[in-house]
Amino acid sequence: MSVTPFIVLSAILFTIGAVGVLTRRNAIVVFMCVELMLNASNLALVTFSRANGNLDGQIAAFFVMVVAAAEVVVGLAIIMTIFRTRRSASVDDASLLKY
Amino acid sequence: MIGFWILAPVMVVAALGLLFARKAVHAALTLAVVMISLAVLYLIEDAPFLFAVQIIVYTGAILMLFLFVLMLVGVDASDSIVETIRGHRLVSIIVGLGFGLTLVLGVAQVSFGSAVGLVSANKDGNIPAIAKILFTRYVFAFEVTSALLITAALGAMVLAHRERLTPKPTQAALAAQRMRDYADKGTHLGPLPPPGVFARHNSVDTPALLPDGTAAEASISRVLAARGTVKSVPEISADIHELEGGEDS
Amino acid sequence: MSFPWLSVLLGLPLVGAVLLVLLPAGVAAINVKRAALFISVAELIIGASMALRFHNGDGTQFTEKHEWIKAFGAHYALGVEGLGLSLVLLTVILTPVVILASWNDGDEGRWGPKAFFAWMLALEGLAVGVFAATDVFLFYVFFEATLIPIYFLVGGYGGPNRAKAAVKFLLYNLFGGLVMLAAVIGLYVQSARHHVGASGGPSYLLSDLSKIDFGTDVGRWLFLGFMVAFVVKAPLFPVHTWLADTCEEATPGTSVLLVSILDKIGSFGMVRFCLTLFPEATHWATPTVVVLATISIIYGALMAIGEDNIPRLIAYTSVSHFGFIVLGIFVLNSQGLSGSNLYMFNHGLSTAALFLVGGYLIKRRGSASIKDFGGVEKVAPVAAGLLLISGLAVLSLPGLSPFVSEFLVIVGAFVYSPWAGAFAVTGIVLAAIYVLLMYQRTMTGPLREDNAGITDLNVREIVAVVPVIALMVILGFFPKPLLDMLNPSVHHSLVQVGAHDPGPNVTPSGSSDEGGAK
Amino acid sequence: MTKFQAPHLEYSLIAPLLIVLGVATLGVLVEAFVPRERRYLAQTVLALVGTLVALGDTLWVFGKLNPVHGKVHPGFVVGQGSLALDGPALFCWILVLGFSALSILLFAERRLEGGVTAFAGQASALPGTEAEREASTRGLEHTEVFPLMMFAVAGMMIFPAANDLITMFIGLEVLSLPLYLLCGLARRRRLLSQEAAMKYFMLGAFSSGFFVYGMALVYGYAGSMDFAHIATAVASGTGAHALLLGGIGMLAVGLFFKIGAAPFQAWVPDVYQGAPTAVTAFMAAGTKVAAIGALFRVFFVAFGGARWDWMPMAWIVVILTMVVGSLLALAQTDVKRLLAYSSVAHAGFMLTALLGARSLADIGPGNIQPVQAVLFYLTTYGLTNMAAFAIVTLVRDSGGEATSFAAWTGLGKKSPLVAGIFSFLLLGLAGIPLTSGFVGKWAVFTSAMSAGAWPVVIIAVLGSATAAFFYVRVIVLMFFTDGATEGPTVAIPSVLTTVVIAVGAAGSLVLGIVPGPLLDLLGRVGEFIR
Amino acid sequence: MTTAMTAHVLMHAPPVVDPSSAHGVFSILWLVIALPALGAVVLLLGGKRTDRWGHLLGVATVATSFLLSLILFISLLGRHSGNRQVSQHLWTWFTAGSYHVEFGLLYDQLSALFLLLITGVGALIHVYSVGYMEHDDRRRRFFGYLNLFITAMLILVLASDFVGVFLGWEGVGLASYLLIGFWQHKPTAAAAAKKAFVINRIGDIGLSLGASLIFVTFGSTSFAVVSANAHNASSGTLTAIGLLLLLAACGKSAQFPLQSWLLDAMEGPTPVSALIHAATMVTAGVYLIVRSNFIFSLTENARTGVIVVGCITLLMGAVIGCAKDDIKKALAGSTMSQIGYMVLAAGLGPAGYAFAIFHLLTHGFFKANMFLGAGSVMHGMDDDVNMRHYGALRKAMPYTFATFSIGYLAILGVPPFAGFWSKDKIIEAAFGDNLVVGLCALIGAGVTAFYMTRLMLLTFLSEKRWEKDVHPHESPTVMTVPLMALAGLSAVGGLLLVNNWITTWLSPVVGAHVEHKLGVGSVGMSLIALVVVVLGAAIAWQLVGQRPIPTVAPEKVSFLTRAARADLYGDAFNDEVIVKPGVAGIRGLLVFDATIVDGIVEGLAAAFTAVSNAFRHVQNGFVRSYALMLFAGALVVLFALLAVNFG
Repeated sequence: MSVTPFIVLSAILFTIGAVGVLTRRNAIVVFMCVELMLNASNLALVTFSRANGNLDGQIAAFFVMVVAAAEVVVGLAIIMTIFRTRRSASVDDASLLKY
Repeated sequence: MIGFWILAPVMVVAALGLLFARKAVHAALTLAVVMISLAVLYLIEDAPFLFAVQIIVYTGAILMLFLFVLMLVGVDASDSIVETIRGHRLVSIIVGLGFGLTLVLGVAQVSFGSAVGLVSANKDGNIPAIAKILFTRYVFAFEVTSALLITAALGAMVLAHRERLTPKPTQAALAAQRMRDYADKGTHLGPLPPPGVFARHNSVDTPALLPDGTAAEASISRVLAARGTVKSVPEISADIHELEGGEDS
Repeated sequence: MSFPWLSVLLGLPLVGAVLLVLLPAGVAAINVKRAALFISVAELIIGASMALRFHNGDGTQFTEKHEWIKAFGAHYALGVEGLGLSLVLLTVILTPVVILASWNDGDEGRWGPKAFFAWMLALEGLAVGVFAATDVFLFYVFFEATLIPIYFLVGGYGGPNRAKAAVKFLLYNLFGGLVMLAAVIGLYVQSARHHVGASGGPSYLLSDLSKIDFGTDVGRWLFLGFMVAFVVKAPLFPVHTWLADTCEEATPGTSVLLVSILDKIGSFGMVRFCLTLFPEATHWATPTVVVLATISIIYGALMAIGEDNIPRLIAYTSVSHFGFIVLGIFVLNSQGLSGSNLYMFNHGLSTAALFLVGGYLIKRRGSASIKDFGGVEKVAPVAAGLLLISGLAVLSLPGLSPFVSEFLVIVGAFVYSPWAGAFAVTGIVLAAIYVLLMYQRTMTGPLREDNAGITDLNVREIVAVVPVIALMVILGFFPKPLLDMLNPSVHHSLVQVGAHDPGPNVTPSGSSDEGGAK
Repeated sequence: MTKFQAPHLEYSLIAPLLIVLGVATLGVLVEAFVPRERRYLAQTVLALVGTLVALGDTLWVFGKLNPVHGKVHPGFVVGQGSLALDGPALFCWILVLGFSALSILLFAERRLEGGVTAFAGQASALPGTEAEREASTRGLEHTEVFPLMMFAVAGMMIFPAANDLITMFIGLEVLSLPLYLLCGLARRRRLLSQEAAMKYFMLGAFSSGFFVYGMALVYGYAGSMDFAHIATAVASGTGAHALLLGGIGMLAVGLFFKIGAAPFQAWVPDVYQGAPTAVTAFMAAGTKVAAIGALFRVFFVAFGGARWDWMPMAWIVVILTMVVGSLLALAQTDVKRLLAYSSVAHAGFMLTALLGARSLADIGPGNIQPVQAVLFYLTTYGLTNMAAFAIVTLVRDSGGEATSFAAWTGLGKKSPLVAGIFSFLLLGLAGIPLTSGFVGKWAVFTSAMSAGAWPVVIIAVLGSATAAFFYVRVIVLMFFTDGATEGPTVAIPSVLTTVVIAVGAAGSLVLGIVPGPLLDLLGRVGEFIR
Repeated sequence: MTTAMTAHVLMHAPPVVDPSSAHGVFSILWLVIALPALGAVVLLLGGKRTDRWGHLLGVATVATSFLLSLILFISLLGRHSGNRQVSQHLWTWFTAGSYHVEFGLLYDQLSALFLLLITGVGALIHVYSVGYMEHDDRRRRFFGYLNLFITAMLILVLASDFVGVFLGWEGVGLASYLLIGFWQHKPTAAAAAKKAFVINRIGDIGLSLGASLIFVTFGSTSFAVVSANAHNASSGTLTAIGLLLLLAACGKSAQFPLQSWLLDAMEGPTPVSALIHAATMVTAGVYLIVRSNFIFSLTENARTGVIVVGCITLLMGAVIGCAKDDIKKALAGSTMSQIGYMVLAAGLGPAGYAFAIFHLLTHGFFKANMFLGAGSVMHGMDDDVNMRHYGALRKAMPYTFATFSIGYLAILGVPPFAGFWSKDKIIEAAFGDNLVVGLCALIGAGVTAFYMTRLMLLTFLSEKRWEKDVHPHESPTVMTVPLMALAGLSAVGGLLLVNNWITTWLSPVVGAHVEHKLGVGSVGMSLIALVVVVLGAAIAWQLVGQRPIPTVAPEKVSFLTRAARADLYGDAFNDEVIVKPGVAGIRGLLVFDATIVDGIVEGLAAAFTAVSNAFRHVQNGFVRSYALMLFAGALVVLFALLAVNFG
């Protein structure tokens, strides 16, 4: 079982996630795209774990998941706050601070 | 490897769905597809523990949280596909393609040789092996993640929890207040009249009729009145008339 | 350990400045002024007694050395040779003069006389530091630090556009200073590489640095870094414009401190650092600098001729004079360098006199425009006389001190190249034009009606300027003490830079003819 | 099956960290069990005492590294290899804890808002609603900010001390999450504050995605998360080079983002401006220390052998950061935003030390080393900036802090002392001699030039000149321009803010005049353990 | 030392300045300078306190100086002719490297004559001024300036070093500036003063550079060293030095092309014109050339330059003198012309040095006499200077007329008056050198006769053309006595030539006089010259004396007259070629400075701000844009890393 296809897949997913962050306007979807990026990273970590023959990668993936969980809580809380204030989940609407 | 080749296209398509789905809910669902597929890949890659965690934490918890929030925000809300920032989309796509190509070509060129595989690492079972590393080498990191979780909880509390600033009024106090209002301002004491109930109209946007045939304003929600979606009495009466006329004819 | 003369000279005004600021608000302005004057006079006395203890030709004296920042190889190291001492003396002489002359100039400013005189004293202390530092790092620190007092003096006290002028001044000088910072850092790197410090580490002591052979490229780059700062400071064409703008807005006293003392840091630095540390680069740069200096001489003079605003005019004359000073330095011979060193002192005196007297008149007339004057000699003969003498000093009339220096520079330039001498010498004609044109337009002719109210100078104003003029006359005929002080350091600089005076083209035809010179 | 060996943790050495985490957790408990009216005092005292105790403990640990007598100890690897307690790490701890102590004072300042802190009374109440008004009339305040901040402090301590990528990532998140939250908790201008929180969060999450991917690539290259192993792998050069390069790049994105280096600086001005000023001060000082410490550890320890690979990238980032920071600050008209841009420029100046990376053999005796230089710079920058932001909180009108230039015009007349101190701080930021900023700049530029990066140094000094322009502009505004007689006033702060300003200004002055001891100290212990 | 030289060297090499140290009576040398200096200091610094007696102090100091000069002169006479050079070292002025400049005095045969002239004429003019300036409330200051002038002039002629000369040179320039502009409330006076100073400064370029070149060549600027080594220098160098010194002389002595200031200088009080702009200062150029004879004698080319300048100027001055109606300007033109003679003579080398000095002395007498006479006339005519308003003053001012007439005869070169002897010698020597030069000198003599006769006719003879309320009267005694003294000297000045005393006397300084044999012989030459002079006077008699003189200058005159009235367009030329383009250039430069030099910097600052303003809009507030920036940054970082390795 080769390694390269997994890594390529993870790279593709990561890129899609990143592009999603740039193009989507709904804050929640943007955040989902970030999660996609993290997932892609996890795939890479797990794959490299297999390639290297140690479990550090899996551990790292585990930590990433934990972190992601915490991040989601905080992130969604912030997004909710903004939504309740502005009645909009579009990231573009929060653009008072500029220049 | 067959599993991979089946899942990989599905995952890419699902991931692209994240880019193109107009409704956030759809995006969340495609993300779920990616995540579950990912869990399967973990299984393929000798990571049964992560398979479980992926299903439980990511798909089960995180994604559900997303969906909850989406529900709060409004399930029906859909993104406009018109890009408002000039040139943004084009540049994004160019940069994205450039980045993706660089990354993909970069990693694709790497010859990994044959993977070492996790047979030796997992010989006592994946989960005990992970546990061993996690609680020795990474025990510090593991402990510190608790700080993250507390932060998250605290953060959610701070931002979302509305503390009651005044003691909850008792029934007696409320009753007294109503009486006072009636006395001072003449506020209607009893419950408000219900909406009108007619043969063809029994929704909340239909006003009740007072004995003189006019609409009872208090019988409908002020919100609806403000939106202008209240059915007017003549409209209703026309309907009624039609019904009556039908009988007549 | 011997008495730390220079530290005292450095510290006294700084401490004085702080004390002045700390004086309770209730203290009358006149007492603040008296205190400032007292401190500066005390400084003058200390400076003079130090000068009397100076032994000509014994190299750097009154040295003090303490390690300051070991990691940088920086030391608190002070010491003066002839040039440094002369400029320290200039500083301590001019400060009381300026304080006395600017007695009431601080009253109208933004923060009153207390801050005005405190900044002046601070400036005096820092200027002493600049001229006495024998450690490049320390020098740089003082170099930059002097900008702040001037910045606030210009920005707080002066004409309507002073804020803009202050910013312009600061930015020009800061720009130069920062470019120099790159070179200062480069020096560190080199000193670390060459292990010149006491314990094999880096060192910023001039004595250590002068041991390094930087090599062609490095030396030239470092030289350029220093030169940029110095050229901005001793303004040469084309980075001179800040000077005119600053002088236009500043009070005359500030202008004196700026032009007479602080701008000397530039020319002083060229001698002290560029020549001493980078002899090869100095030789390499000489033609360019000479051309630039010559352009400055002529350009500054022409601008002065065309200028209608008196302080601006004086500023442009200084551009011209700094051209002479720099020219004298870079022709790399005894005559030029002696002349330049002397010029630094003399220019300080002559420009100070001109600024102060001009300032008196401007204050009386309420306008700095030459057009607004005319026939003032009639009502203010003393002012006119002092203006004329100052002007004559500025145009280097023989018998007044600037002549000797200017003549030596011209001779030096001529030794370097007859063309350099020929171009430089046009400066003396142009100087006559700008000075006399100004005098003619302001002082002579029929008295204009709106000038009739101008009163002549009062005793304080005269007392402030007279010492400067007296000094110019004395040094005009008898510059020997000063030259004896300067010449050993000139000689030392030339040895460092590896320049030799060409002998006369004609060798004396016999030993008997030598006798003729005696 | 090998027997499980219980992990051994060196509690005495990581005690400062544990104290901070403990204080944070205690803070949460205080929120739960202490009556509202007593929470403020309890939290403040708890946080302050905890921080100071941790600081004292850190100094004690630091004393072990650098004993009065005897050789300098290179440092300890603790926590099963998770943390490296060497000189730079412990100094970062000292800085972080010190700045935290000052920040706690700013957080606790109550006089400026009329008896409450600058944090929202009730974050969940919508801006402009009855609920918010009620919360504010009742004098509510979120004392949760103290435990949140303590968590961030813990993250800031873990980040530069982390000895492997996983711990570093955890540290990154531990420091980031509380800050995201804190940014959104301003009492005034809540829309801006929330927007800042969202921007910071979104971009922070985005950048940490890059960090994680970089982590994966480096792991793929080296087969380990340990910096020491990575260094060995880099030195042997056997792995797939593309993975290393990709990994370095992506990790760098995450780290540069936290530092606020261009082109990852976009969040800085918006977040600095929108966040409560006390948080901005904390963030500017603390995050920079932590992130710079982490960056230097990663690049010097793990990737030190691949110096030639990342050096050009570092050049580009450094130059870009200095240019963008200095240039964009020129046109700013808001003091807080100006300080934000200036912090970008300063990030660039600090990073010049990164270019000073050389093999140890190249560094002569007594020469300035990059880490020594950058740590000194961080000290000076942190102190100066802390005081500057503290002063920003003092200038107020009816709407809270007045940060526009228009409001600062003629401040020198209204309050010469405050304006004078602010000018001094600005001059310090501009790097005028006799302020610590100058010494710091000198040190980092020197270390860069020692490694031959003279073009960057020249750009850096030109950048400094540009930077001087906008600092001076503020001074001109305050002193040389006449402002309206109406308008903002300079509030008299309580002793808390006063202490911060005094400490910052005094530190800036003292370190400008006698930087020697600190520099020497850093010279002795300024090496990472490898 | 001179004696040690072989006769061969003596014939070709100019004499070497080799003074012996001053002792005995000569040690009072410094006092000659110090006394007027003291007077100047007291008068200028003393303020109003000295108003009452200041002028007396002025006279006393200069008179005492004269006495001292006389004593010194007599002492010098008493010395052996080879031992008449005395030096007094006062102090070292300045030192730079190998360059030492001493503050030293050199008293020799040449300076002795000058000392007498300066202090003598100076004292007389001081006395005269006591009367002339009686009603000026700034008389004290006038005397201060006069003393300052005397001091500077004495320094000039006593200095033992070119730099010392320069000190005096500029000092007299300053005094001249102050005195021309003495009535500075008159804009014309102020402008004239400035003009004089500035044009002199152009000449000073020559002296500065000359001194520089001398230093480069000889390693010193002292007369002693330079004169001893001059013959070793290359001829090119010597020519260059000579021409540079000539430039200096042109400035100070109002020679072409730097002549234009002298006519304007007549704005000063008349005693000033007499002392400075006729008798002494303007002859400093001649002094310089003669003093530098050790240079000029060795360079034919430079001498040719000197001769050319002299010839042009003597004709120019004469022509200008013919057309002026202002009595002082006419005399000023004459001064130019006469100095032209001296310069011409000095350019002839050893053949002419002594005659240049001789003419300088006699001219000093008779021109001072005539200027003072003119002053006396103006005094009587209420300061009217227009000769067309004069006429027939001989009766009203008999003393003035008499003394003036002697001056007139002297300048014309009528034997036995002083001018005859001196001018005749120059014409003779000129013919000995070159026919053209000789003719110039001769024609000049004729024109001189014309304009002087015209002046006499217009002023003292012809019919009276005064305004009604003018009452010409003789000046007070204090003014006429100096006139008489000077007239006396003008009459008997020729005695100096007795027995070729003057050439012999000066030969140790300027070298042995070389006599050229002329075809017509010395007496023949004198006769020819006399004829030319009489012719000139006769033409003037015919053209001026026999016709009515309009009180307003006629407009319809010949081109030559118009040109002469306009100073031969010297000023116009300067105006068009130097001043106007200069002013325009400076205006342009001011604009250049403000827009380009300053503008570039300020523009740069503005550009930075503009760029900043443009770029800050990239910070558009949209978090997605920031993310894009971050993403692009990541790409850049990746590229930078990859480019190094795979590029």
